[in-house]
Formats: sequence, C-alpha cells, structure tokens
Amino acid sequence: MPEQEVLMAVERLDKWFPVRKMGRARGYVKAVNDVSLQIRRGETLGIVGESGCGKTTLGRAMIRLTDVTDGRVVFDGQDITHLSEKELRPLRRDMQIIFQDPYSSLNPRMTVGDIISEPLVFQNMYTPAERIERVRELMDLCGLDPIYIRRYPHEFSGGQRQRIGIARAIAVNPKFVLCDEPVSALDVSIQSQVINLLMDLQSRTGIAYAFISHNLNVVYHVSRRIAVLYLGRVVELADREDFKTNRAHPYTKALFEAIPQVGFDEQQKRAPLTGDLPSPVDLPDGCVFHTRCPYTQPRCRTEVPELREIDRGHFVACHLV
Amino acid sequence: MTDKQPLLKVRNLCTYFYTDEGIVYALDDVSFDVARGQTLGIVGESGSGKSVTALSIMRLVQTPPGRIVSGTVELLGDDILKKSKKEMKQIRGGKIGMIFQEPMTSLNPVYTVGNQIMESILLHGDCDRKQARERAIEMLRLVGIPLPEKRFGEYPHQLSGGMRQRVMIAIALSCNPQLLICDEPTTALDVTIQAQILELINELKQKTGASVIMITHDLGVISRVADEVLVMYAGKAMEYGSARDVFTQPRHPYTAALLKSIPNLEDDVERLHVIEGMVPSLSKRPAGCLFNPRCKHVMPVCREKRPALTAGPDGRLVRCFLQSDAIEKEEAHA
Amino acid sequence: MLKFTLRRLYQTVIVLLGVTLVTFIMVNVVPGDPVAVMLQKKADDATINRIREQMGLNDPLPAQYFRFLTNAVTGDFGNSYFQKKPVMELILRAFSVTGTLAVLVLAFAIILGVLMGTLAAVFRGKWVDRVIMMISTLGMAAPSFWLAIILQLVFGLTLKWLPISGLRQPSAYIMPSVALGMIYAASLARLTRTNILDAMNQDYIRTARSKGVGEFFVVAKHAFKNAGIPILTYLGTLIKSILGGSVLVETIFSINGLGRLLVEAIMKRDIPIIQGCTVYIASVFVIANLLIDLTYGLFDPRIRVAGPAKR
Amino acid sequence: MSIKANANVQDAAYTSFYHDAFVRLKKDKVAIACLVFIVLLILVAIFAPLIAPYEEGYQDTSAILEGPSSKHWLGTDEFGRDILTRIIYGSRISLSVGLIAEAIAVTIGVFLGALAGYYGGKIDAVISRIIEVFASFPHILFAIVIMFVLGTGVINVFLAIGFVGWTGIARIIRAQVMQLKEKEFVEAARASGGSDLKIILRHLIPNCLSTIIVVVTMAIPSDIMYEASLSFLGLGVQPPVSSWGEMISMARKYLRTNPTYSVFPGIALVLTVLAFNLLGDALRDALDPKLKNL
Amino acid sequence: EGKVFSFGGAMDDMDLIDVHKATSSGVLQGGIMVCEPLLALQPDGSLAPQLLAEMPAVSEDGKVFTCKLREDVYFHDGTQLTSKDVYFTLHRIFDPATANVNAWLCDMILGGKDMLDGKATELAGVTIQDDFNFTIELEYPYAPFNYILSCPQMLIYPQDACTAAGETWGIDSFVGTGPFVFESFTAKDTLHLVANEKYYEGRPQIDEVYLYNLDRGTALMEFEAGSLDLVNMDPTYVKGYQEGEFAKNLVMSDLRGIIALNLNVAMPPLDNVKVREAVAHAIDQKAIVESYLQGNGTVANSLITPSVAGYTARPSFYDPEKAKALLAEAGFPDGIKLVNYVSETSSIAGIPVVLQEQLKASNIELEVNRVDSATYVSLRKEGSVQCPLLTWYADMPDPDNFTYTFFQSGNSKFFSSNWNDPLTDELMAKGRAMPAGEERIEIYKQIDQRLVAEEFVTVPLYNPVTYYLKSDKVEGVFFDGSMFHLDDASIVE
Ligand SMILES: Nc1ncnc2c1ncn2[C@@H]1O[C@H](COP(=O)(O)OP(=O)(O)OP(=O)(O)O)[C@@H](O)[C@H]1O
Ligand SMILES: Nc1ncnc2c1ncn2[C@@H]1O[C@H](COP(=O)(O)OP(=O)(O)OP(=O)(O)O)[C@@H](O)[C@H]1O
Ligand SMILES: [Mg+2]
Ligand SMILES: [Mg+2]
Repeated sequence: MPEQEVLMAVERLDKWFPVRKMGRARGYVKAVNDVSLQIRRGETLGIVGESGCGKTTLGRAMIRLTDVTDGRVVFDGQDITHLSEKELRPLRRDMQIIFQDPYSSLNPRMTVGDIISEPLVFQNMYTPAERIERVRELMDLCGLDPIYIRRYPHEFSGGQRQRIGIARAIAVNPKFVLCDEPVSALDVSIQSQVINLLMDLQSRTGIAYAFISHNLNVVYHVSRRIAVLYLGRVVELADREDFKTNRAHPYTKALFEAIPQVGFDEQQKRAPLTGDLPSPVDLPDGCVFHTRCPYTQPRCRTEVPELREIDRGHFVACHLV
Repeated sequence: MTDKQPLLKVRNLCTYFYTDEGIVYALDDVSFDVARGQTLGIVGESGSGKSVTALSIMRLVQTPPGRIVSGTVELLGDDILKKSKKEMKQIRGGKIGMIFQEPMTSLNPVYTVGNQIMESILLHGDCDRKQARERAIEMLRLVGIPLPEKRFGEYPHQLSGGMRQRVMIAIALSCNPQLLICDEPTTALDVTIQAQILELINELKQKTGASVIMITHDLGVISRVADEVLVMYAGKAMEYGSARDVFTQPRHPYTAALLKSIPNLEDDVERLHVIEGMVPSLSKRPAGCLFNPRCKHVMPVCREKRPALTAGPDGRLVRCFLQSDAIEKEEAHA
Repeated sequence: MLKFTLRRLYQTVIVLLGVTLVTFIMVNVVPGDPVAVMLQKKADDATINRIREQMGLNDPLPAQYFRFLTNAVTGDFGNSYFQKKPVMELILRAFSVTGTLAVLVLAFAIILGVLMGTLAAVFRGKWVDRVIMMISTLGMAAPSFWLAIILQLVFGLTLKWLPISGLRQPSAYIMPSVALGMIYAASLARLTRTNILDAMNQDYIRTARSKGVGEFFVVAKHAFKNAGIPILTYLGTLIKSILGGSVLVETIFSINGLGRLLVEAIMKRDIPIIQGCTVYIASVFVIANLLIDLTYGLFDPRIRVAGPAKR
Repeated sequence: MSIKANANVQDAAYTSFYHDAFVRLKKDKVAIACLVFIVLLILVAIFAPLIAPYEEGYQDTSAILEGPSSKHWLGTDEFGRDILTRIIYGSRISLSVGLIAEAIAVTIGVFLGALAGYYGGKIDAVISRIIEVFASFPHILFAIVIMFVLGTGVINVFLAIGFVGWTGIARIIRAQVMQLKEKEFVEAARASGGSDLKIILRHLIPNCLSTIIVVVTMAIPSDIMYEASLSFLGLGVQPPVSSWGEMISMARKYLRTNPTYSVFPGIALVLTVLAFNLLGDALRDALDPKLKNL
Repeated sequence: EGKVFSFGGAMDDMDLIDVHKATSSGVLQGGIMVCEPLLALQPDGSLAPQLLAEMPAVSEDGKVFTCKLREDVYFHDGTQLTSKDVYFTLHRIFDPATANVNAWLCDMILGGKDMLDGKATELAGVTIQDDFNFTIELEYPYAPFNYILSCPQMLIYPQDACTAAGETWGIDSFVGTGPFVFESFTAKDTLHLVANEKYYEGRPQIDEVYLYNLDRGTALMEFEAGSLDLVNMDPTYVKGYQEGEFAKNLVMSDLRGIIALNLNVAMPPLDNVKVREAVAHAIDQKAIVESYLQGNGTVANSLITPSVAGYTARPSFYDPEKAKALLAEAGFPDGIKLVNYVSETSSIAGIPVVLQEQLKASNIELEVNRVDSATYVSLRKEGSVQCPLLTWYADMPDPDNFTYTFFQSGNSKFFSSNWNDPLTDELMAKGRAMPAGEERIEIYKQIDQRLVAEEFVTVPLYNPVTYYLKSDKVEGVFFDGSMFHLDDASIVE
C-alpha cells in the first residue's frame, strides 16, 4: 500500500482498561490487543465482530477519544498517539465520529441547528450567519428539511436523528469519519436510506470511513475491505469479495453462516456457535477463539496465531489456514 | 387458516391511544389466528403496532392513554378481553408467556434471576418455595445456561445479553404456557447468539407443543422460524399468509419493498433499494391507503380510498388496490 | 471492601483535620471570649486574664491547636469551660438523646413520606395525589418550631395525651419526632413519588405484569426497590442534619440534644465542645456517606461490583 | 405544536433553548399564575414604601399586640408596628434570601460539583473533601464570622447563608455530571474539538437544570427559615428591617395570645413557597424539550 | 407520695450549681436551696443572721468584722459547721485555681487581691479564733459589707466534702447546711433536692424539690397543665395571663434593678455633654413603660432604684424640641447618628427598637445591631459600644452596687461608659467607706445627680418588674427580688 495513500494507520495498538475493585486495579479488560490496520483516503474499512469484542474501543482509539495503552496511531502522516487534548483540538476538524445510538448522542436540550453547528463553533469556522446557511445546506444534503432547524432531537425519528448525527460529523468537511454502528438502531427501510447517504457523501467528497457494525450484510455492502475482530484481535482482514467466497477463519465462517437470510431453500444446516464470548479480563491462552472453535487443536490452546497474509491483501490469524 | 379451532383467535382488534395530540390509531382492525404448535411471525417497521398487538393480547396496554377499543381475543374460544383482573393474572404468565425485546431492561436489576423465575412459578403453579426453586433451576438448564445452580443466585447485570434473554425465555416458559409471545427477542443480540436463541425457541416449541407469536422487524429471522406471517404497517395488517408464500411472492408493494431493501451478500448492488419517506404519524394518517405516500405503484384511487384486506384465491390476505378493489368500510371509532 | 473502607477512613482523617482547623480559626477570629461570657456583668480585664491563663487560653494559637490535636488523638477533647465535664461525656450524653430521636425522626419521615409518596404515585393525577402534594408543600414550608408549639398546645395542653416537654417517658419522644420529621417526610413524599413514577415506566414492570404479578406487588416489590437508591441518597444527606440536632425544637421541648449543646457552646465560645461537636458531626457526615455507599449494594446489586461500566 | 411557527423564526441563536423554554412556560397557566404572583411579590418588595400603609418601623404606641382592625388590617406586633406593613417590607428580605442566597449557593455548588464530576480523580477528591469540610463545620459559627468580619448588613446575611448552602447541590451535580459525561453527546462535543469549559457550559449544565431547579425550590423555604433562625440568634437582619422568618420566630411568644401575629407572615411564607414549588415544577417541565407537546 | 414542689424556668446557664463558678440566676437559685450564707436578707429588706449566731460586731474603723457561728449547724453529711469551713470557703473564693468569677464582689477582704494575683497563698483577712469564732478584716472600710455576706455568691461550703469532691463539686456532689439536700443534678436540665430532715430551723414542709430548665413558653404550658408549681415568666407573656383562669396565680414582684442607656463619653459625638443631654431629652420613658412594656415596669429617672437608699425622684427630661435645640447648640443641627449593640438573647432586646423610633423624632438616628451575647460582652468590655443598654439587677440593696460597679473610673470601661471623673471617684470612695446614715445617702444622691442630671452619662429608662405564676396549692414562697426561698413554703391540698 503506497504510504501517501494511507490516511489513518494504527500499529500494534493495545488498549487495556484497568479493572478497579474497591479502588484498586485488579487486572485489565484487554479490549484491543495488538491491532494493526490501515485506512486509505476515500475508502471504507469495515470492522465487524460480536458485541464487546473491542470495535468501539478500537475506533475511539483511532480518533484519540481515548488514550492508547501501547502502539501508535498515525493520522494523515502525523503521529497523534501522544498528543494532548488541546493539541488534538485542531485535528478534530479532520476526523469525526457518528455514533450508534441516535438517542444518547444528541443533546436533548439543543436544537438541531445548534447540534449541527457546534463543530463549526468549536473549530471557529464561518461567521454566525454563515453557519446557519451551512447548517441548512448540510441538512439538505443529509435529507433533512431545513425548516426543522429549530426542532429538538426527540421530535425526529431514529433515521432522521442519525442523519442529524451525520450532518454534524461532516459539517467540518472531515477527511475521516468513524461510523460506530450507525445503522444498527434503525429499521431496514431507514437503514438503507442512511447507508445510501453515507455512500453518496463518500463518492462526492472522498471521505474515508471506518465502518463498525455487527450486521455483516451492511458491512459487506459498504466496505471495500473488512476486518473481523474477536476479543480485541483481528482474526481476518481482507477485501470484501474474499468474504463472499474465501472466508478463511473458522470464526468468520461461523459468523457469516449465522446471518439469518430471507429464503427458504438453503436453511441453515450447521449448529450455531456454542457458548458466549470469554471475558476480556482473562483472555484464553493461545488462540483467543479456541474455546468456541469447532476445530480446536492442542496447538491452538498454547500458541497465539500470527496475522498472516495468505493471499494478496488477505490476512488471517489461524493455525489451521 | 386451519380447520381445527385455533389456539388464539384475534378479531377486529383496535387499540388506540388518546393523547393530547389526538388519537393514535396504533392498532386498527387487526385479525389473525394462531394454530396450535404453529409460529406466527409479525413484521413491520418501527411504530407499526407490533408491540401494541402483543400488549393488547396480554391486556398490558398502558391505560391511560391507551385503550383496547374493540375486537375480541379468544384463547381457545374464551374472550380474554372480558376476563376479570384476577382471571387475567392467571392467564398472564400462566397460559400466555411473553418475552420482551430488551433483555437488560426487561429484567428487574435488583432481584436475582432465580428470584424472578421463581416468582412466576410461585404465582401459577401450586408448589412451595423449594419446589419452585428446583423448577427454576431446571428451567435455567432447559434454556441452556451452564451451571444453573450458580446462575440462579446471580443478578441480571452479571449475565451476558444472550444469557439474559435465555432467562427471559425461562421465565416465559416456566409455567408451560400454551402461547409464547416473543416481542423482538433477538434484536439486541449478536448474530451468533441470535442464532442460538432462535434455535432454542424452535426446540422448546417442539418439546412443549406451544404456539409462538414471533414479532420482529428482521425478515431474516421470520423466514427462519415462522409458519405464517403478518405484515403490518401503520397499525394495519397489510399482508397475511404462509411465510414461504409471502416471502417468495410478496403481493403487497410494501412487503416487496421491505424484502428488497435488505442488503444481501448474494446480489451485490451499488445502491440499496430504499422505501422513501417515513412511517406516517398514526394520529394524522394520510387519506386513502396508508402506504400511498411511499408506494411506487400508487394510483389515484390509493390516495382517496382505504383498501380492504381481501383474501386471494390461495387464502392469502392482502390490502392493496392492485389486488382487489374492495374498499374498507368507515372506521367505527373515530 | 476492607481496603475501600480503610481508604475512606483515611480520607476522613483529612476531613477531620481540615474541619477542626477551620473551626479553630473561626472561633479565634470572632470576638467573644468564654471568660468574658462567664463573667458577664463584671468583666474586668484582670479577672479575665487570670482565668484565661488558667484555662490555657493565653498560649499562642498554634500551640493551642497542637495541644488540641495531640489530646484529640487519644480521644480526649478536654473539658467544657462551663460545664466542667469531659467533652466526650457531654457529647455522648447528648447523642444518646439525639440518636434515639434521630432514629424516630427517620422512622417517622420514612414511613409517612414513603407511604404518602407511593400513594401519590399510584394515584397520580387523581385527587389523592393532589391532596398529598399539597400537604407536602405545607409540610415543607411550616417551620419545625412552629409545628412543635402547635403540637404542644394541641396534644400536650388541650388533649393531654402526651407530655409537653422533657423526655422522661417513652411517649415524650413522639411530638419532637413529628415536629422534626415533618419537613423530611414532606420532601421524601415528593421524592418517592417521582422515583416510583420513574420506576413504573421501566420495562421490567411490564415484565412483572406479564408474569401475572398483581398490581400491589408490582409497586411494592418491583418498583419500590428500584426507587430506593435516590431515596437512600437523600436520607444520607438527612442523617447529618438529624444527628446534628435542632436547637429550637430541642429548646422548646427542653431536650438536651446535640443541637443545643453545639449552639450554646458557640454562643458561649466553649471551644472544647465546639471542636468536639465538629469532629462528631464531620464523622457522622463521612460515616453516614460511607454507610450509604455500602448499603447501596443492598438496593442495587449493580453497584456492588465496582467493575468497569459496561456500555 | 406548530412546526411552522417555529420554523419561521430564522435565527438559530444558541439561546434558543432558553427562549423555547420560556415560550413553553408561557403556555402553562399554573406557572403563569405563580409567575405573576412572584412578580407581584417582587413589585411589592420594590415598591414597599408606596404600598405599605405605614412607614417601616413606625410604632403605634396606642396599639400594642392587637388583632386585625380597620386601622391595622392584620393587627400589630409587640412594638405596635403594623403587621401588614412589616409583611410588605419583610418580603424584601425573605425574597432576596430565597433568591440571592440561593443564587450564591447554586453558583458555587454547580461550579464545583461540575468540576469534580467532570474531571474526577484528584480534582474530585480535593473538591469532595472541601465539600465535606464545608458541610461539617458549624454553620452558625460561620455566620458569626461573616457578621463580624463583614458587619451586620443584610447582604452579609445572604453571604452567610449562601456560602454554606452549596454543599448539597454540589454533591448532586457532581453525581449527575458523572453520569452525563458518559453520554455520547458529550463525546461528540469532544470529538468536535470542544474544550472542557465549553462542554460543561453547553452540555452538562443545561442537562442538570431540572435537578438544579428541584433542589433550589426545595431549598428556598429552608433558606428563608434559616435566616429566621439566624435572626433568632441575633445574627439576622437588624431592626427596624423585618423579614418573614424573623416575624414568625418573634411571634412564637405570642402564638397563644395573638395567633394572627404569626399566622399572617406564615401565610405569606406558605404562599410564596407554594408559588416557587409550582413554578419550579413547571420550569422543570418547560426546560425539558421532550415535554414540549404534552 | 411526698409533697413535691416543681419549679421551672429558663435557666440555660445551669451548667453546674457551684456559685463560685457562674453568675447566672439558675446556678445561684440552685445553690441557695442547699447552702446558706452567713447572713440572710429578710422580707422587710433588713439583714438577719443565718449561719451566724448574731450580727457581726464591726470595729471602730469599720474594717474588722467579728463573727460568731451558730453551734447547732450541721452539714448534710453530718459534719458540724465550724470556722474552718468559713475560712475554707473564703480561701476557695480567692484561690486562683478555683477560677472564681464572683470574687470581685468581696475583694475588699484583706489579702483577697493578693491571693488572686498569686502573691499570697493564704487569706490574710480571715482569722480563726476557735471553732465558732472568727474575724474578717477588710482592706478598707466598706459600709455594706454585711450585705455582701448575705449574697448567694457567698454560700458557706464544707471543707471536707468540698475538698473530697474536687472537680465534681457542684456537679455530682454538693453539700450544704440548708433546708434541702442535694439528690441529683443534670446540667441544663434538672436539679433534684430532698428535704433536710435535720434542718436546724426545722424540717421544711416540702419533701422534694425539682428545678427544671425549660423554654419560657413551654414552662407556662407545663404550669397550665399542672405539672409545675411555680414558674418564672417573661413580662412579654403577661398579657395572656392577666385575665382568665390563671389571673389569680399571677404574682408581680419588683426586681431591684435598673435598665438604663449608657452614653459612651469616649465616643464622639457623645463626648459632648450637650449631645448627651439631648439624648436624655429625646427619650420618653413613660411611653416605653406604658406601651411597649404594657405597664410592666416603672419609669426610672434615677440610677438607683426607689427601694434603695440614695434614690432621687426627678421629673422626666423628655422634650424632643429641647433635644433638637440642644443638638443644634452642640453643632449638630442636622442630627446625629448613634450605634447601639444589643445581645439578642437578652430579654430587653426590644428596648433599642423602641428607642430607635423615639430618637428619630429628635433627629437622632440609632443604628441597632443585634449580636450574639459573647460578641456583645466582648465589645462592651472593650469600651467600644457607643450606647449600650445597662441592665442591672442588684446583688444587694445598697446604692454602691448601682454606682461604683459601673462608673468608677476603673470599672467604667467594662460597661462602655468610659466615665472617668475624679469628682465622682472621690464621692464614691467616700460613700463606700462611710457607715450607713443620712450623710451617706446624701453622697449617693450627689453621685446620682452628677451622672444622670448634670453629665448625662447614663439615661435611666425603667425599673423592671418580674412575674411568676404560683399554683394555688403552694404557700409561703418568698421572693427576695432575685431568688426564691422555699424554707417556709408548704403545699396544701
Ligand atoms: N471505559 C471502559 N472501561 C473499562 N472497560 C471498558 C471501557 N470501555 C469498554 N470497555 C470494555 O472493553 C471491551 C470492548 O468494548 P467495546 O465497547 O469496544 O466493544 P464493542 O465491540 O464496541 O461492543 P458493542 O458491539 O457492544 O458496541 C468490553 O469488554 C468493554 O466492557
Ligand atoms: N403509551 C403510548 N402512548 C402513546 N402512543 C403509544 C404508546 N405506546 C405505543 N404508542 C404508539 O403506538 C404505535 C405502535 O407502537 P408499537 O410499540 O406497537 O410499535 P412497534 O411496531 O412495536 O415498533 P418497534 O419496532 O419500534 O418496537 C406507535 O406509533 C407508538 O407511537
Ligand atoms: Mg460498540
Ligand atoms: Mg416494539
């Protein structure tokens, strides 16, 4: 991957949260472990995985909404791993975030106009009058009628709220937007509206997305490449097509097979994965997936599989591949 | 649908909410049957009245502002809506069990899961606390929770989402209900867990012979578990028939559009199919067909007249002027 | 748990140091001299000086504070200037009165307040609700000493059901408890009402109903325990003021509680008692909050595990 | 509600939230009644010399402790002062104690509580200790210090009440801010480059307003009575200035012989407390945009 | 079922009952029921021997008092009263370790001051002849010394019991010769006494006495409810009892006191005698007494109360026009501003409010500052209160107690008059040394004239009265102007 094309890169990133019991650290939630990823300008990287596997944490570390335990975050050629909150402030113009929950991510006591113009205020862009114009423009762009500018979030449907969130994120013309499950809370019909909107914006302005979701259909649709996370580790990273034809990791396979598809001919044959995700505090030794893997071998219990390139641009972390 | 007496017979059920903004027609003239041992799927977008249907059957609609205005809900020929409060307590949790959408908030965070399962058992079965405890542990084992004795004494927050939902199922099934209503039981869960839960419900249904109403907006889920499906839109039934038929040959434009808008690994499209617009406000419903503002096949008549739900030759019910000219008679309860 | 408690106790020490120092400075900033108060009419400088010297009040202030600290560590807060008895003894005696009263006040406030609040919540919007809310507003506005006198007049003097003053028999505790507890009961009623209403809107209430739980148990078992946390927090803020006593009500009922002890000590600049009471009140405050924090777990198991917040 | 009416207002200024709240408040009849009552009260306080039948402090030596009469509508006190006059003048102090002292308490409490809750860690520990110290030392002693250091003026009474009244609200705000800061909209503001101060001012405090209002309306009556108890100990307002609290506590002696002496200022107090409570409830609702249409 | 006498009032200062350690009336009242002084004041105002067998014999120069004790007096613990107990008591008064707050009252006893200052360890002025005879020598002749011997601050303590009790004296144990025996004491709450079976003047008719500290309002309610036999009353409550059921129980008594307004001559503009005169002319004592006090008091125009020798009847100065004229004359045509401090807890806190309104008419603005009593006392003792109220309930019916105490140049600062006048000092010194008689009365009249009518250092306002309610079943209670005596009291059914 040519260097200049890379917009966002994380290298061997770790993010651990101390577990406090009665005030003292008693171990760590190892939310993200040894993750390396790159996102090129204008592309979408999908990140999938079960709930609690570290998707959000990884995303937040990328845009430095949280500190990093170890590793590096490079954005637009600049190492932002250790920048202070203050130093980051101007950079926030270039990296934005869209949240999963369209309810709690909008301040219930602010009007839509205030919400969307807030990044402009913080970044000191435009005069107040121009800002209002810009807000209208953005609302229009995101499929919201600008006459609603004085309404409050609760007066909108979930899909509309998510559009407000999107308008806020793109208000400052960012180069990179982290989409943290932007459609999981929405109805199918609304979901497709929002996805289309995001994709239109990308083709128009060349924003790069990190698109987090546990809905594989959606991720598959929007992404150029997809990373599959399991317990804070990337287990498979490949171009989207590879996931259709060439799923390599047993977890990826199980995941894709578990998607309930509309259709009655090839009903699911295999028993679904058994058991729950292990606790991220006591990660299993060896391959993190071995506790649920149908193909576990002795080696998997002791040895951590490296993320290897098995094909051009297709990385897998499994001893069996 | 079936010749035998169905387990549950819902007829012309209307539930309205009387709010300051006006009357919300949350459920308007809905009828369906659930046969023994069968699964009825109810699909529809958010706000289409799915939950209100379930709550109306349980008579748990928040009153005020809600009220079941008319219709009947017959459980084995007995109209639930005419039961006294006391009889209702027996039916709830006894004859009909219910699972709610959000497993975290649906369990009381301050009581152990065991306590919450036992509560239901103690209310309905005549057994002492010890027996109830044993039965509760057995239920936990039945729904596939490892180490049920240990989990029995734990609080909801100590369990994962999947386990919590299993606990909800255990509560609902603890008294061998004849009917299990699942209101979006898997929406909050991951695909792998979702598959486990659906598998579990299917298994239990087979074991106990209960009927199931499965409410969801995930068409994939419905197609996996349902025998029949009811498609709802804005408080009205739009299409009602066997699941296989409805999904393979949708007759209502809304059903068709819904099916098409799901992104799919198989058919790779550049842009997703969308249904433009939003579900109309149920207190200010459009004139004519409720779906007309969003319908691709809209005809002038659709903007003026309400189509009636009419049966096709194969018994499938559809509410669309493309299928039949029948016009709905005026609403009785304005 | 033990570590947690220890850490809180260690913070308590910091608070106690701070509060005694602040109090010490304040006592020495304000005019007024215990000896002058003692002498009242004939306050000539020579006499004052002589007695001050005797009580060690002429020593440099830092030395006085240091002496207080070193003695306090051994549990000795000195003798009252006026009552000539060990401060600890006086505080304990006052506490035995105020403590009993506090328990009764709390019981009264909790029983009445929670009952009224729950009723108002169950009948929200109905006349029961309105009447209860009206009464609670009155209860919040009525000064406790005023209530105390009215109670004395009605139940003590006119009806002769209860003793007018003193605490010489168990029934004598009733009127002071009611007079002191009314305002708390009134605020608790409001608080309970909102919180029960809040809880009643939660999903798990619907679950309980769907199980066939009767309406009484839905409120009493499911809604109530969940509404408990804010009520508990509020009670935590009350404990300090209740255990601190109330001068006026204590005076009216001729009760020798902590409120009177402290206020009279302040008025007479009886520094050992002031400091003793301050240490006592700060300890009650910190310990009450610690207890509240620990009892949260009883109401809400989620708080018991201080693990990472699952989001 | 009329979306159009709203949409026509073109300027989406940042004050719009408060403006909207006001618009909403105006629709609440009870709230308006309370507001009118309070405004009237404030007017009465301001124009007391014009309204009051007698001069402040005027002693009618021929009418000591009398009941209501045509000369003195609400009777007289032990000095022969007209009770109506004193209630009218007393509203000045009692209202300002409720408002100014509480404003001081709220300002300090919200500021420190928000800081502690937002930053947590060491700052929280320090502020929490300060709160505990302030909550624990004898407040009456503090009042004496204020009166001595700053003199026995009315303003100093407010200071004496305000500077110790903030601890409760600080604790509440601290707890609430701790919850709020986990909300995604705060994260969003941070992601947009908002500074801590801006986040606190724009996001956290507006969302704490309901709580603040509830606490304040509950605190106002107790502040008014606290002023009375200060008066009782000789630390309150100085004669001939009157306050309701002082009147009620002075009237304690005459509760049996001249019940009207304490009843009338009592009624004034209860009505005011009621008005503040109802207004507070309405204000809380008005500040919650979710209740806009209900 | 004995005859129980319950007695209640506001006695918040009842911290202990050792009369050496407190000045409040509650303490003294408790003390005199258990212990006795050498002489006793009689209802007719005269003195009679109590523990002494006869009145002391005074030496020619008026300095030596020769006393003889009764030989039949025993303390409650059975020990006999002897001269060594008297010496012990007087020694204890001056012993710095006692921290006696009333020593000033009798510091004319020879050697007393030396002991207080730590210059001596023995009291030079008291000489024991034998078990029952002793002499007290004074530093200078002091005419009313006999009165001092009758003061409740001068109760005689038993040496053995008092020494044994140490710090707990007056708290947990208290032994005397009086009609009642100490049973138990709870500070600020209750004093419980029982009859002294072997009282040398005959066992009292009452079996038990309870003294309760109660809020004034509460005490009245308790009386009405029948649980108290005697209750002190604040004059503000009187109106409610002058008619109705309890009117017959209401007793009024003179207090032998004076309420006056001191004018601090060290603080301008009061350093100008014209201004002081103006203030005296601006005050309407009659209005104070008749309207604010509702007649519960008598107008005072002399510093000395009418019942005490040296009193001068004088018309009121009240004349607002003259007051204004005087102010103008003094150079204040636009009036002046004065600052008053008053202790809120004091029962006369209302007086400055009345004065404030009265003085307005003469262009005098009086700022009233209510402060807590400790602050007030310390401000006043520094001499920095501009016009403090002087409240005085005399320890003894002698004019010296009204004058020397406040206006002698060494004492005047404590009462914030700051009056420093050689002539007054000289007159007072003379009066103190002189035996009772017309001549002495004349001197005090002169002093009073100088302070009140010539120099206007103080403006007498009124002589207070007190009220108490006494239940029907109680008889024989004697109120001496400050204390109740129950020696001859009885309860009839
Ligand atoms: N602030 C935090 N403190 C402690 N642990 C945390 C924190 N944030 C996240 N975690 C833990 O880190 C792990 C990964 O969390 P994360 O939110 O990144 O998962 P996710 O993949 O986004 O899940 P979801 O699909 O539910 O959003 C979880 O176990 C979570 O409990
Ligand atoms: N308590 C209520 N008061 C007023 N309206 C209500 C109430 N409960 C439900 N409604 C209205 O009834 C309609 C149907 O709601 P319902 O909850 O049945 O939708 P749903 O199909 O279950 O949607 P979702 O998929 O979001 O759960 C909605 O328009 C909703 O606004
Ligand atoms: Mg996440
Ligand atoms: Mg629903």
